[in-house]
Amino acid sequence: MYETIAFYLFSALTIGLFLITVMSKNVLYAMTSLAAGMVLISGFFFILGADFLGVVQLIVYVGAIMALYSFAMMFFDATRDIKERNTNSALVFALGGLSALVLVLMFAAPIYSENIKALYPMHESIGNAQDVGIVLFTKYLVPFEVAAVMLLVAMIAGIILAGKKMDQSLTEDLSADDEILTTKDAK
Amino acid sequence: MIGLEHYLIVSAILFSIGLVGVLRRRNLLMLFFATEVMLNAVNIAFAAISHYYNDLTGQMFAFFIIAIAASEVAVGLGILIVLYKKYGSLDLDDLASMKG
Amino acid sequence: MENILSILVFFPAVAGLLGFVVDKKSARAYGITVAAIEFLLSLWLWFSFDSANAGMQFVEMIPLIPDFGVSYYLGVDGISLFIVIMATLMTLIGMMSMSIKENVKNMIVTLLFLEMTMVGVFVALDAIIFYLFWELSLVPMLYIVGAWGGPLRVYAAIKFFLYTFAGSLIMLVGLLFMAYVYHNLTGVWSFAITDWYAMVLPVNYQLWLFAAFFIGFAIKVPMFPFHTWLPYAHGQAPTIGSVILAAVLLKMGTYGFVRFSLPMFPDASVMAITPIAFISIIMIIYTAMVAYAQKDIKQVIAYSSVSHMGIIMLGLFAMNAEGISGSVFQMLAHGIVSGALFMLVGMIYDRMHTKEMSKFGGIAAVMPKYAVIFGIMTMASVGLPLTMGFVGEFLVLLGFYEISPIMTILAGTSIILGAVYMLSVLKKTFFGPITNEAVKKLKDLTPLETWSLVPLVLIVIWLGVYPKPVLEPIDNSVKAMLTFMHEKAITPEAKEIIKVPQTIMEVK
Amino acid sequence: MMETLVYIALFAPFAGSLFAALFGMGKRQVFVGIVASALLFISFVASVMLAIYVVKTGTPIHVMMMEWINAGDIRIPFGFVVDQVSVTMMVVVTLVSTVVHIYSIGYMDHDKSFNRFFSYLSAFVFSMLVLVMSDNFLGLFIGWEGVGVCSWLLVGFWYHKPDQPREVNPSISPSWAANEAFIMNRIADLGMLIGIFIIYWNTGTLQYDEVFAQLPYLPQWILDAAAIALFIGAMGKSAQFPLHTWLTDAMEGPTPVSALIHAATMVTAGVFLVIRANPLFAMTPEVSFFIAALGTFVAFFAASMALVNRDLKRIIAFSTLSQLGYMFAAAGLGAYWIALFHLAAHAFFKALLFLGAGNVMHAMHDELDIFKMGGLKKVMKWTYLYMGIASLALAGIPPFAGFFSKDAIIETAFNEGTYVLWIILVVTAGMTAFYSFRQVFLTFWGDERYKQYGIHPHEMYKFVLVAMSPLAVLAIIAGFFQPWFHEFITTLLPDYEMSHHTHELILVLTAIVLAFAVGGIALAYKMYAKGLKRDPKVENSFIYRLLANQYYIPQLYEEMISKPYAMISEALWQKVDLKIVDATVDTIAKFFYYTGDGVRKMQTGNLSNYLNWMAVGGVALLVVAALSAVIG
Repeated sequence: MYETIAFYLFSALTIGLFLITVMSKNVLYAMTSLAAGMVLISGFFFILGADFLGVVQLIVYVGAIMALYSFAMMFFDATRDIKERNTNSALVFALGGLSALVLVLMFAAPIYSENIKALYPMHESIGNAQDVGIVLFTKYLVPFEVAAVMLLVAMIAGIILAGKKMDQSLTEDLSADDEILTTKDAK
Repeated sequence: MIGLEHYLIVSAILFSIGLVGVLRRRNLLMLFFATEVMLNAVNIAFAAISHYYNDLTGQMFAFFIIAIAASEVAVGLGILIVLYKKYGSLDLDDLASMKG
Repeated sequence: MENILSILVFFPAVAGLLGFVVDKKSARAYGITVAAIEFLLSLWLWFSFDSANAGMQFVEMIPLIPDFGVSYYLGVDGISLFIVIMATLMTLIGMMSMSIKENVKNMIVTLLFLEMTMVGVFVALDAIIFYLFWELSLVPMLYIVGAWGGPLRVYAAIKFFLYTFAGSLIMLVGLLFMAYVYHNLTGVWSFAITDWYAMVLPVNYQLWLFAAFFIGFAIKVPMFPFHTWLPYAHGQAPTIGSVILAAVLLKMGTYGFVRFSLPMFPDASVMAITPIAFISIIMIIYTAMVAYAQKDIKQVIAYSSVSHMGIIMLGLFAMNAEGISGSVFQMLAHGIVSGALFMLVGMIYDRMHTKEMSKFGGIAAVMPKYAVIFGIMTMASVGLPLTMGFVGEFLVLLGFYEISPIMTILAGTSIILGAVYMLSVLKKTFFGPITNEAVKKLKDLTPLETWSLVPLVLIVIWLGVYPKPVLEPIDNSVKAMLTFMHEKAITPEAKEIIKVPQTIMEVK
Repeated sequence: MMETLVYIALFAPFAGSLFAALFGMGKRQVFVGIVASALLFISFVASVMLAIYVVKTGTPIHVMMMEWINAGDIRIPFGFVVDQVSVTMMVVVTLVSTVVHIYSIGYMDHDKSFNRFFSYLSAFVFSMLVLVMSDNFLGLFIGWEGVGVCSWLLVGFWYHKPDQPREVNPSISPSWAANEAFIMNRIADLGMLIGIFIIYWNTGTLQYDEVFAQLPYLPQWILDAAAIALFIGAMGKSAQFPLHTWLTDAMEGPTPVSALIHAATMVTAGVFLVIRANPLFAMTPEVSFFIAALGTFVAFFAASMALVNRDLKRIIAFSTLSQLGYMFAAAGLGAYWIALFHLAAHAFFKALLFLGAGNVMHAMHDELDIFKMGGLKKVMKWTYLYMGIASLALAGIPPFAGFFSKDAIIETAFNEGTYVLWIILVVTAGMTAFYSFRQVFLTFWGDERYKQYGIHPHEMYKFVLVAMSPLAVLAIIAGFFQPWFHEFITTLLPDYEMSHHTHELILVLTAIVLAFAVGGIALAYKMYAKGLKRDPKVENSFIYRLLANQYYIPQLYEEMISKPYAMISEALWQKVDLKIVDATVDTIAKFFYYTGDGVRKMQTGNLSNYLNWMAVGGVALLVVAALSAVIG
């Protein structure tokens, strides 16, 4: 019963928040609602019994990724409304709607999958985190390690990319401003 | 009772919202947000399937997706900063240098 | 020398790679040496070839991808042996008479790679290896036409490449489907042609597969109406390119028919007799007429090639040993004769820098040696008895007469129309008074040119008078193939039409 | 021993040809001609020895040199047979060739391509011997094509001469005439090849004796088809209507060539083929009758054109055509031995006639118009004598050779009850006498018209005249060998005897033919012996112009065949090959090119657009997946 209520509540809220993310002109609003949506999604995970995943969602998404976004926004002018040329929106919404419709129809249809057998069944006796840990460090060890390397690479890449001319402030250093202005003029 | 379909439908709706965002927005940062929405929508589907089939594989995939999302954001934001330094804008319409 | 075939295939390629480090000045001598060694190797192959054995000889087999039955599988029989020898011979002769002055080293390297692919196509017994060499052969030819050709060379080269490439892609689908069918029937994968021979296919499969292979081969032959790349390619290619193209590359198409279409799809082949004969007759008559209308001497030879390929196609579908053996023999004859004719045209082009027949006239008086050799080759081209051209043409027409007398009469007009356009070339080029001042200053063949042509003249006459050494191995393999096609055929019509030679029956 | 002789007879001319070819590009060497002639004489001697052997023993000599084509079930060897028929041909061919070779040493005296000429001429003799000696149809075909090529080479010997309009030179140019001859022969050769195919597929062999042994077991229509196809081949080589135009044009070649190839030997190959394949033709009476009828027609047709022609060589060429018609008439009526006899006799006197004409030409500096000659008998006594003998023989005046052979043919026509043919042949005999003597009188009698053209004729070299004497002797006496020849040849060929009825009338019949012949000569004498009297009214009459222009047949061929062929060829190339076939290919290529070019505009460089397109594609795929799930 609680589960049902929680599901509908979370569903309504995430849809609403993500709509704000997508539609909002203000980056700050968009980001805030995105972060809130992420939290609610972790709620879904908890309902579904994927405790560990929910925690990771909270830490990584809400903690790390959102923090990254907010730091990134400091580089850009986040207070200004974004001016975009959001043309041909009819097509966009039609496509979005169509894809939603098709997907919903597909998922709403009865799924014939009685013969799907669990490769790595869950164990009720032990906790989800332990379960995940066992599978992750046995069957998915190599992908896990690869993912770790990938994250390291991504981190270095991010530092290198963003770190160029880090000594020059984009907002305060006049020479940097000039640089930007000249490139803009050049266009 | 909430079934698998419910979760999948929510996932589909969220995915479509993300898609609309991807298609509609011209600001690269907003595109990133929309991408996050899509990734999360898929994660819900994975977690739900994992739950209803009593199989951890789904969670594993969701887990890796989160890892990929994290690295994507790290690299992506780095690129955005470089772009912004170079062009002073994150609007896709200003970045059309690959015209064929 | 157990790996003689591998040596034959890869020796030119290795030598070609080494050719990159050879000094520019000695590149030509290097190339001729390599080609000569290769030719001697192929002669050695013939020498140690067992004429009485109709099956594959010098077989080499190394599994490459065992899971999918792909293996490095080579072998020759009577049908392919002589085409290989002709390929090496024409490469050698072509190099000897080559008149290119620019980028000689690159040309030599390209030619050596081309030689590898040509030999490879004819000795491959695995469909994938066959396809590999088949496609690879396009690349050197693309370079030769595109880099050393005439003013329209890029258009001609691209047309040649894309046209034949499109055809062979369809053939690739056929090859893959064939392997798939083989897998379905036997449960194992195999791309070995000899394995495919053993497979009896339902007629509708045969028809589809025949069609797929047909497009690939027909464009290469080239059959009407897929022939239009040929005049451009010949028109623009340098002499050496035309020689190799006419002598060897076109034979890949007809060889494909003998190697794949006929033995693998006997019923479909029998059903295809009428349409193919129809196309062949169009090729023979139509291109002979078009050849007559040409102003450019090289185009005449190019179109005459198409006309002669029509004869070869007709013979292949005669479904008796006379026709098919004659057809294979005619492949050799056409290779040598048209190769020689292209060389001759190239020699006059080097002197006059034009190929327009109206600029010539009366050359016989100033270049008697040239005129004699050209005359002999013309006569071989029109199928005069005691030249190589006659043996093949006669056997082809004789063989096809059994299938359809009317069509044979139509195809036989080739001997009239061939004489019409070739003699008009002779008349316009060699006879009559000298009208062009430039002709008066022409010099007759240099010793090098003479000595690269004389062997061809000797071969043309030798094999016209005594074709047995070549015809016998061809005939043995063809007879074996026919016997086996006859056994394999499903439909009674096919069984009736595919004629097992009496001599084979007697042995049994 | 006899085998060696066969090879000597066959290969001596070949050796001569190769020897001459060695010096082919060099300057004139008299010894080349002498060696070639000597080798031919050796061949002649060997042929005579073989003939004596065959006469004595009556058994043919059969040699198998080597295998040629073995493929499938077909086995074709190089095999040669020397029997009564082939030995007759061998003797005739080598004899005439030897004379012509020696003659050519004199005739080609001033030609710079002297050596080349002998090479070709000997090669021709070799091919002709292969033709007559072969023991199978394909061997015959080798010789058949070989003589064709040699004829092509020799007709076009003076290849450097330019093309002229038909009004100036009816043969246009030597190279044109050579090509015409070769191509026309090729048309016939196709028929011959088809005949060979028919024979092979129905008998499984091409050896004469094996084929003939199987003929009785074949259905009639196959026999008919084979006979027709072979006869088409014969029509080309023997220049029968409608493939006759090349023969007169072939007179562009040097005169010895005309004598040897286009009178004595090659053109009789068609007759030889019919005689050789007599078992086949004997079993196909309808085809044989057609041959006889066509032969008779050509005899008359050609003679009619000879009546008004002004060209010395062309008149003789037409008479050759006409005499070939006689031979075919005899062969078609079943009198094979008579045909062969006429062939041999004709070879002697016609070669003599041509060589005589060559002397005149040599004397007149290549002038051939008989209207510009006259009175030559004073300066060219021997030539006049030779040509007179030959013309008498041609006209069928006893006791010359032509009388015996031709009269026998005419009698045969009567004997068979084909009175229409008989009448035509008799009339033609009169015409023959007329045009031969018209030519003799215009050339050798009357006023000396050549003087006004500033020509100083002179007699030919002595050795040439001596060399011609054997032919003259034979033209006189050959007829007396008829009974002996009859006995000899009918051991192989079917005998042909006149019926009792004909036998009774034989004097009357002979008298009629003679009356026509003498009448023809008398008419010629009356009209031309006193000199040339030209009557513009006659010369402008329709019939005269029709005959002088060879019934406009060459023009007809030009307009109806050559020109349309060239036009269609041009159209096929320009309109069909370039505009339709190639253009279709290019259109397909252009379709892809322009599609690519058009789609290139999608590449806006704007990521948003790309995303839109990607989404469209993704959604489309989704829809397809959904639909296929629903349908499947």
